[in-house]
Amino acid sequence: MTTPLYRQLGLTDGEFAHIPTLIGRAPTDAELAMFSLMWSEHCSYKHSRRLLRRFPTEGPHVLQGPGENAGAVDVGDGWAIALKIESHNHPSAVEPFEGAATGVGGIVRDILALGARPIALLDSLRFGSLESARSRHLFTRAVAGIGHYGNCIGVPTVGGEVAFDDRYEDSCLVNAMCIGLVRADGILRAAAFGEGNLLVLIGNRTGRDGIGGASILASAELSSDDADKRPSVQVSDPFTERKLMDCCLELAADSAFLALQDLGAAGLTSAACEMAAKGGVGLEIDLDQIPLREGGMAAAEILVSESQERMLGLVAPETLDHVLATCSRWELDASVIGTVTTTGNFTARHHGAIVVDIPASALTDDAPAYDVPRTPASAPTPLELDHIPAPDDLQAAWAELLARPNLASKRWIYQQYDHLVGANTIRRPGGDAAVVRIPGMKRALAITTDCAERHCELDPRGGGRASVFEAARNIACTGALPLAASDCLNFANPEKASTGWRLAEVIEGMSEALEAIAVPVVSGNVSLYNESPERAIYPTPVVGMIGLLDDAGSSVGHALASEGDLVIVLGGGIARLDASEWIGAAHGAPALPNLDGEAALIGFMVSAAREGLWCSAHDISGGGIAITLAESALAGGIGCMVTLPEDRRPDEVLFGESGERIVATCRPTALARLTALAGDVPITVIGSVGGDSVDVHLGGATIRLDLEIARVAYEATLPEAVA
Amino acid sequence: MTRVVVTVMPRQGVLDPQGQAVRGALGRLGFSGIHDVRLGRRIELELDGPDPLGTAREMCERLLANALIEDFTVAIED
Amino acid sequence: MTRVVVTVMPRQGVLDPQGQAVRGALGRLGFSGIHDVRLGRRIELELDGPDPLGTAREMCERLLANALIEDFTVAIED
Amino acid sequence: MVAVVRFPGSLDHESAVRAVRGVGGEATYAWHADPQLPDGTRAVIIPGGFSYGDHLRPGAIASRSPIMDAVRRHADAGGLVLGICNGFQVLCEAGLLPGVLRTNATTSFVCRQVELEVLDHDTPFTRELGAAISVPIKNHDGAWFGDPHHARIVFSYGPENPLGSVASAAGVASARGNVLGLMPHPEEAVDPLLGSTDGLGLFAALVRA
Ligand SMILES: Nc1ncnc2c1ncn2[C@@H]1O[C@H](COP(=O)(O)OP(=O)(O)O)[C@@H](O)[C@H]1O
Ligand SMILES: [Mg+2]
Repeated sequence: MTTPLYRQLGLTDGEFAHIPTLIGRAPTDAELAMFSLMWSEHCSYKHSRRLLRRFPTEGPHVLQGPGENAGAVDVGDGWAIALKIESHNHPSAVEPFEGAATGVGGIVRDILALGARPIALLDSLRFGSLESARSRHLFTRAVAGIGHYGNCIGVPTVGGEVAFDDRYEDSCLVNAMCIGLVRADGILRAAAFGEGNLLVLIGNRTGRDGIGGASILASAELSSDDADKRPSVQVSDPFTERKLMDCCLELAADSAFLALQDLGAAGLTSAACEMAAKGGVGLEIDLDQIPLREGGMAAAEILVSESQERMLGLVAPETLDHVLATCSRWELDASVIGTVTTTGNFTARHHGAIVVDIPASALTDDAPAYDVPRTPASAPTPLELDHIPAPDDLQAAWAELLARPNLASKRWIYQQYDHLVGANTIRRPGGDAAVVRIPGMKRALAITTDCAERHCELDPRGGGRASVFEAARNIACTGALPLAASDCLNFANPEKASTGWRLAEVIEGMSEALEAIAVPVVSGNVSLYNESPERAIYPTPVVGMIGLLDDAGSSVGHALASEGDLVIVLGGGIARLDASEWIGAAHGAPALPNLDGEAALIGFMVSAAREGLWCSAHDISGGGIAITLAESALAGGIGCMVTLPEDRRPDEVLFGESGERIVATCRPTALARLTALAGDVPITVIGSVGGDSVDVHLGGATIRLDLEIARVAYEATLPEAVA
Repeated sequence: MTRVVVTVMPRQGVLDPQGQAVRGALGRLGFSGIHDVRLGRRIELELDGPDPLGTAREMCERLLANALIEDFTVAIED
Repeated sequence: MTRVVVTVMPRQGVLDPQGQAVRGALGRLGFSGIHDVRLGRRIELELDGPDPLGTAREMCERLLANALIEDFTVAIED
Repeated sequence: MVAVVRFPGSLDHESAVRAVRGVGGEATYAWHADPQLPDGTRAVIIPGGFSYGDHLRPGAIASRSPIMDAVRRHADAGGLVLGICNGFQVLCEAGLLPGVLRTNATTSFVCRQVELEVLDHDTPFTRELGAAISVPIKNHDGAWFGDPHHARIVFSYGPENPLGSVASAAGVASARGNVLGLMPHPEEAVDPLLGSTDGLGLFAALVRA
């Protein structure tokens, strides 16, 4: 017996049975295709929707919380910042260059949909070990694709992160984040309204592009000799995207759009249904008006095509001529494809016949939602250091650690990204958070993405907290006050009870941390089922965060500055090797991040920065204090001498992680004021800046990292690994 | 030594932004009657060995063409 | 409607870094006996009009090829 | 008045305008489809970006647009024309500057700060510049290829030749010196916040011309 079409499309028996109760009859094929995509995990968040309600989403400066194409926060003087992070994992695994490139294109259009001008991009990447040829291919091509798209549309890619681990060998992660600038009173929403208003489709023509649902649909419907009708991989067209940006922003500035929506997953179906459902109106669409790239496309194909570089604008009839003329000046196709009705139904005509006529809300609001099964994993076992040999040559271990792909310089990546276009990048990639001046303002934003995936694997609640705090510390190290977050929850199959539990726990931990530092989540994305029969990814909740600096000129960098500056460790974190880079795998029982301690550390960092007391700051993360000191010294081209306490095993002291610690430097004259400001935050002077090596005195011995040798170890890894 | 010519073209149905851009430019230069422009690559290889065509085909499969979005042909040039 | 194939290749004597990069990559994939790799463009035009070859040649001169570094040929595809 | 030409896919036009205004000059945009430069244009900047997506060859499609006829007339009359990055590519493709920009020897996009040697201070653009300036490069096709003996090479990369240009050239002027193209971005080196102000002199000269 052949599997029924609805199951091949991913609908369960129960979901399929529910459709007639919503629309009063059996669905047509086109309608079934629409239901299957709109009720997919990707569009409906059916396994995560209930859990996501836990996130704190409110704050005095939130102008747009989750639910629109992107979130937005007030940054003063009438301006707002839009932000959103999103995954393009599966398409990137199929075709890394185009998959990653179109991922960038998609997130940029989400920001554009608010009427915001994209001003910065970041990328968060996970691949299998660089020893695997497949992972090298995915990594190098994904980086090339991200660079190609971002460079060509003129939005600087100012930061990101990458990690390599066998757990991502079968399911790589490609997440992209975009930040945009918009007038606070000019934020566009996606809700359609006003009977007779027109839907205008702008941008690329519609072809048989699609990877997810659309291809299943086609393979179910097409015989093998119809190969040329198979959906094709989406090919990126950044040139058209740039024109789309210029054109839509010009029209938004003219108040020509009543609403704006990008076409992403599930294409027109999703875009139009969401506009209708949000506005509580109906839409009547004429598929014959959609410019097609190929002949003979079926109604269902047009409805779910995922052709890129398309936007859907809602326009009043009297503004139409202006909109069409502007599109034509930008050499972009634009067509009126439908009108707003009062029926509440999504109606589509094709060749004169009605092929779809269903309540728009049936596809959106009535989508299923499930509780994930939750079975706690057993508690992690602490590392038994007695069974882990200590390195006998700490100096060699230090250099080796610095050269590991997860810790080595990421210059090979960001040198392929235009991180300067727009002339607003104040702190370039290579430090903690990037700092970007808000165009036209005295203020600047600090931006970062971070995730503590090994910690999440061992203790999801603690790892959720750690991911948020790592992002917040990176922001705070620049002197910026953490302001808002977006998140991308990359997980394995949530229908497995251990994954469901991890998802819930991570969200709980992230929420606790976000509440502790009063940072709301204003947007996000979920990517589930990142597993193969052989392996599942670590829980990877990537946190994208922005922070605000009142004075763009006051940001703090991570480079050691001048001879004689004091080197200080701030915060109460205790170095531990559990889940560390030094151990190199998810082993041990990392400490639960302390909510009050982290919040106090971040608060202290920022308030001292406001008084201009820091010469540099860099948080302690992967590789421990040894790597933090090495990076700051390399960036500054000057060394330091420090003495570390002998209270633990030397490799723990040097390479231990844990969060809640920052290495900062200050002028000796600032120390008294810092001590007064620190309150409950422990601060310890450990040494001073100077020399051309990093010298660590530990238990009577001196461990030395020569900067010139370190630089070679640090810079050579990635170029050599991919050569 | 054999000279093998490889041509790699975007597959039918796959977006060809380059071809579209060139087509637009030719139109603006005043050329008319252009139905379609498709842009691809031509790779000329000089190869030693017993089976140059087979080698070139394998090169296409492993590096020169991206089977998901491109079609290729190989031919011996005389 | 006539289908004209334009090929544009780097001129002899002009360094072809992309070709060299491809050659290096092929070598790293284990292919041997590669004497030379040259990378160029293939442009397929579908044209109306009385003199498609002449038109294509003019298109090359005015846009499709840069005479400083590239040679072109035009041919009718059957 | 400095006219900054805008093509579909231009990216650095706003930075160019900001750089001109930053040294007290006036700037306006010129649209690629217009046959004339704006009234009162004294100097033209063709900014960086990916005009027409860099399809076919970088700068090739833009160099054939209507505004370029006006730019050519402006240059022939001795007016100043500055092409930055993609603008340099456009000027070479238009035949206003010798040579052509080819794919970087790295065959990748390269974004980094570089040191430039100023080899020719005798152009209207370079009189106020020091012997060496620090500016960013960010391009994929920035290797100048041409005859170094018959070209006026104005800027060269310091000891290294990061993109593989002939004669390590980073910028080239016309024989008369009134048309200049360079791959690096002086308009992104006009603000201490962004790390360098070495590009200011170039815009100051342009505005005073
Ligand atoms: N994929 C990437 N794209 C762009 N920049 C990156 C990428 N990976 C790392 N970087 C940059 O390299 C620097 C170091 O990254 P990382 O080690 O993740 O920093 P941290 O530990 O402070 O989060 C940061 O400035 C980051 O923005
Ligand atoms: Mg950091």
